[in-house]
Amino acid sequence: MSKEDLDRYSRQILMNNFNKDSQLKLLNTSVLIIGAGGLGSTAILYLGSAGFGRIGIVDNDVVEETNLHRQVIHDETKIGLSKAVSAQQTIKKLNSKCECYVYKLLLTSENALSVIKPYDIVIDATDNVCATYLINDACILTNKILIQASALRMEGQLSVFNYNNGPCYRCLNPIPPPAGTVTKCNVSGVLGVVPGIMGCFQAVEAIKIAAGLGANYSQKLLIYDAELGKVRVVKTRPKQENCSICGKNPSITSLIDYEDFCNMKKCTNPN
Amino acid sequence: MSKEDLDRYSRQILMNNFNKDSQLKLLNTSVLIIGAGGLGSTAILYLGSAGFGRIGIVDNDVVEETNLHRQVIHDETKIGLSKAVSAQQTIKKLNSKCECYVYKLLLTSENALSVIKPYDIVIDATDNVCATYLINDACILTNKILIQASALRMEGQLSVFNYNNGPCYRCLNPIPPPAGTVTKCNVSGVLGVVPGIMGCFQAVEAIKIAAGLGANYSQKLLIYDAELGKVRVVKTRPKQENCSICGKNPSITSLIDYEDFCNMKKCTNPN
Amino acid sequence: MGKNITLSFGGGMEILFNNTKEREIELPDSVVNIKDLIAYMKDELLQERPELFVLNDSVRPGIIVLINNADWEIEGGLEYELEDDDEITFISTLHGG
Amino acid sequence: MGKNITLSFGGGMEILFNNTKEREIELPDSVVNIKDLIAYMKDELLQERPELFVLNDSVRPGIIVLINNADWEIEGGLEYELEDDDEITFISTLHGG
Ligand SMILES: [Zn+2]
Ligand SMILES: [Zn+2]
Repeated sequence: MSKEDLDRYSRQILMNNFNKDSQLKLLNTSVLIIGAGGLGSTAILYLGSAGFGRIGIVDNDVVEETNLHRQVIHDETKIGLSKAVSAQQTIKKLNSKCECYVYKLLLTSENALSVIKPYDIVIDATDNVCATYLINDACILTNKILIQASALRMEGQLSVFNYNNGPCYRCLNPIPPPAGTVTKCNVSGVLGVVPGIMGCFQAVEAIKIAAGLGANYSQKLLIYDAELGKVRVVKTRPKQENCSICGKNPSITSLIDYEDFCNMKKCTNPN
Repeated sequence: MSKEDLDRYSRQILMNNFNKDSQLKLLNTSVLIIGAGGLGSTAILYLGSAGFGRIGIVDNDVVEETNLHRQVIHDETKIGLSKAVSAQQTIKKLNSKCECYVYKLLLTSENALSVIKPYDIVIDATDNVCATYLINDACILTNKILIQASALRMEGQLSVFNYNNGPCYRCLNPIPPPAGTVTKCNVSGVLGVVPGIMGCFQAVEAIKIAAGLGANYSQKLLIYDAELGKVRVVKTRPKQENCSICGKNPSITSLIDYEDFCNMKKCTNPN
Repeated sequence: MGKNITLSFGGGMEILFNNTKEREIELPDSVVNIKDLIAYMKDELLQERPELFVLNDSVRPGIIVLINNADWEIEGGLEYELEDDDEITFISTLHGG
Repeated sequence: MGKNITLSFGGGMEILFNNTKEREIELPDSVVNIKDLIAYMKDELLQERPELFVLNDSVRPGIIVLINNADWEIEGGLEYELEDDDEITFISTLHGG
């Protein structure tokens, strides 16, 4: 490692369970963050600054004013600009040594595998159920570790999937929720800093996994409620033998039509 | 509230327990953040974007490269610049409607009361024990709510003091730790995103307090351990009648010499 | 005497149940397992729109059920027999970011 | 037979105790209350530098002691009598940001 890197990451390397080798592992690990919105904002800031060698950012949206109460990687000068490009600009200034690639596209069944393939770890920072199933299935098919989180109102949830023979999102949620039961930030609202916290927790998982310190929330679910000030970590079921994507005889062997599967006429973009 | 504000904060106002009145309360509340370092970075980002009418930032340090693995409100172009000014520049771009004042100074027994007085809520985002006792005492003498947090290695702690007749930092910690037992980030190291999470939690407390939703962690202590993935919320003792600053017959009635009190020859700046 | 359990809600499920995130209830003797509990909650506690809570004698997809802070699947699912002081949690999966 | 309790450490205290954040121990009969426990830990479990743990028969200032996840002061402090399965936690206050 260069002296410059040793300096820049010195506060991290000083930790008794994190040394030069751990930092080298980060420098040799790549992370793809899907969604540069509320969750993505802090996830990207901390992954870009922690010393990952390469990060990728996927987002097809542009920055809007209503995003700015929570999407703090952007700012007023970026309104109208691609969120992925805006986030990339912030990272280039924060850590010019981090290779940062952008994908200004909507992740679909057609492009997901090729976008995900070059990365070691995937972070689902999207805001809709179709995207979550799509990303889960694409991570299983390409054998990538997936750190999934979501936030709404004053609550957040997080889990790590496809890690060390642990479960995937479908193992826990084989059937999608009925379309009428799902609400989003533009309907139910969200306290800006709650996705901020969940994005930070996603970054912790990525760093620990890359450094070889182990994931905290594989086969576990973190549930945060800012209204009650409560944080629960609960044990979930293990990998399911009959899972339709990661089980012994998977019925899904290539990506499917996720809007159809989720009974949604149209899924919105990840943001 | 202006139509522009209604738009900007719409995703927040949509929540069922947070309405226009809550947002107005935020716009009429001021917060002082002491320290624009690891904790301050996210606390300032989310307080600046959430719609507080006025925020103040206290820091006497300049941005260094070794800060950038965790102090994500700054960037490489800010190296050498005052941290307070750097943070102010970021907030001005993120939310030009937030009045943001800077105090490029080291908080001392001489200036603390006058700096703190014009604010409603104080956030201790400093990195040393002297500053924490100084800020605690100054908040009691000026009757301000204090949101205190700290982070080291992979752990963080947070509590709210002087809220609704709850305890202060001295109620819980009447005697400072022996000087030789205290280590700091530049000795023990810190995983960058851990202060990020704690700063986010500080922002949640400030928003909930300002909106009238109640603090989560008054007479409670949040303890986060990223190594174990464990978050505990523990009940602490109530306000102590014999507390030397907030008790019935306080022996401390004006700010004292905190370096002397903490047996430190010299305290470093808050960062 | 019936068993006393704590019900806890999150992710929006609380809106269906009197907007309370936690409540203690005393169960009638007829409620033995989780399946009975779901039917009892639907008939006696639910305020509105049962389709947001139940589907075919179970909870609808998209609801996380926890028995004493563990996934109900590892505790026996619908057949789990309730005990005094159990905490049963119903949390909707969130989709937002 | 002695009581079994869980000791848990944080904030750097674990470094003094074998670098383990959690361990179960069986107590000798002579250890009745927290005061006894601290003395026992100092004599039998501490690896080095007792001044980082104890001061005058108690823990040094700057250590948070929790009895089953509550501040020891509200549970009786040094006089609290240990029970089987208790979790006693020693966490150093942190100063960093
Ligand atoms: Zn699976
Ligand atoms: Zn006090």
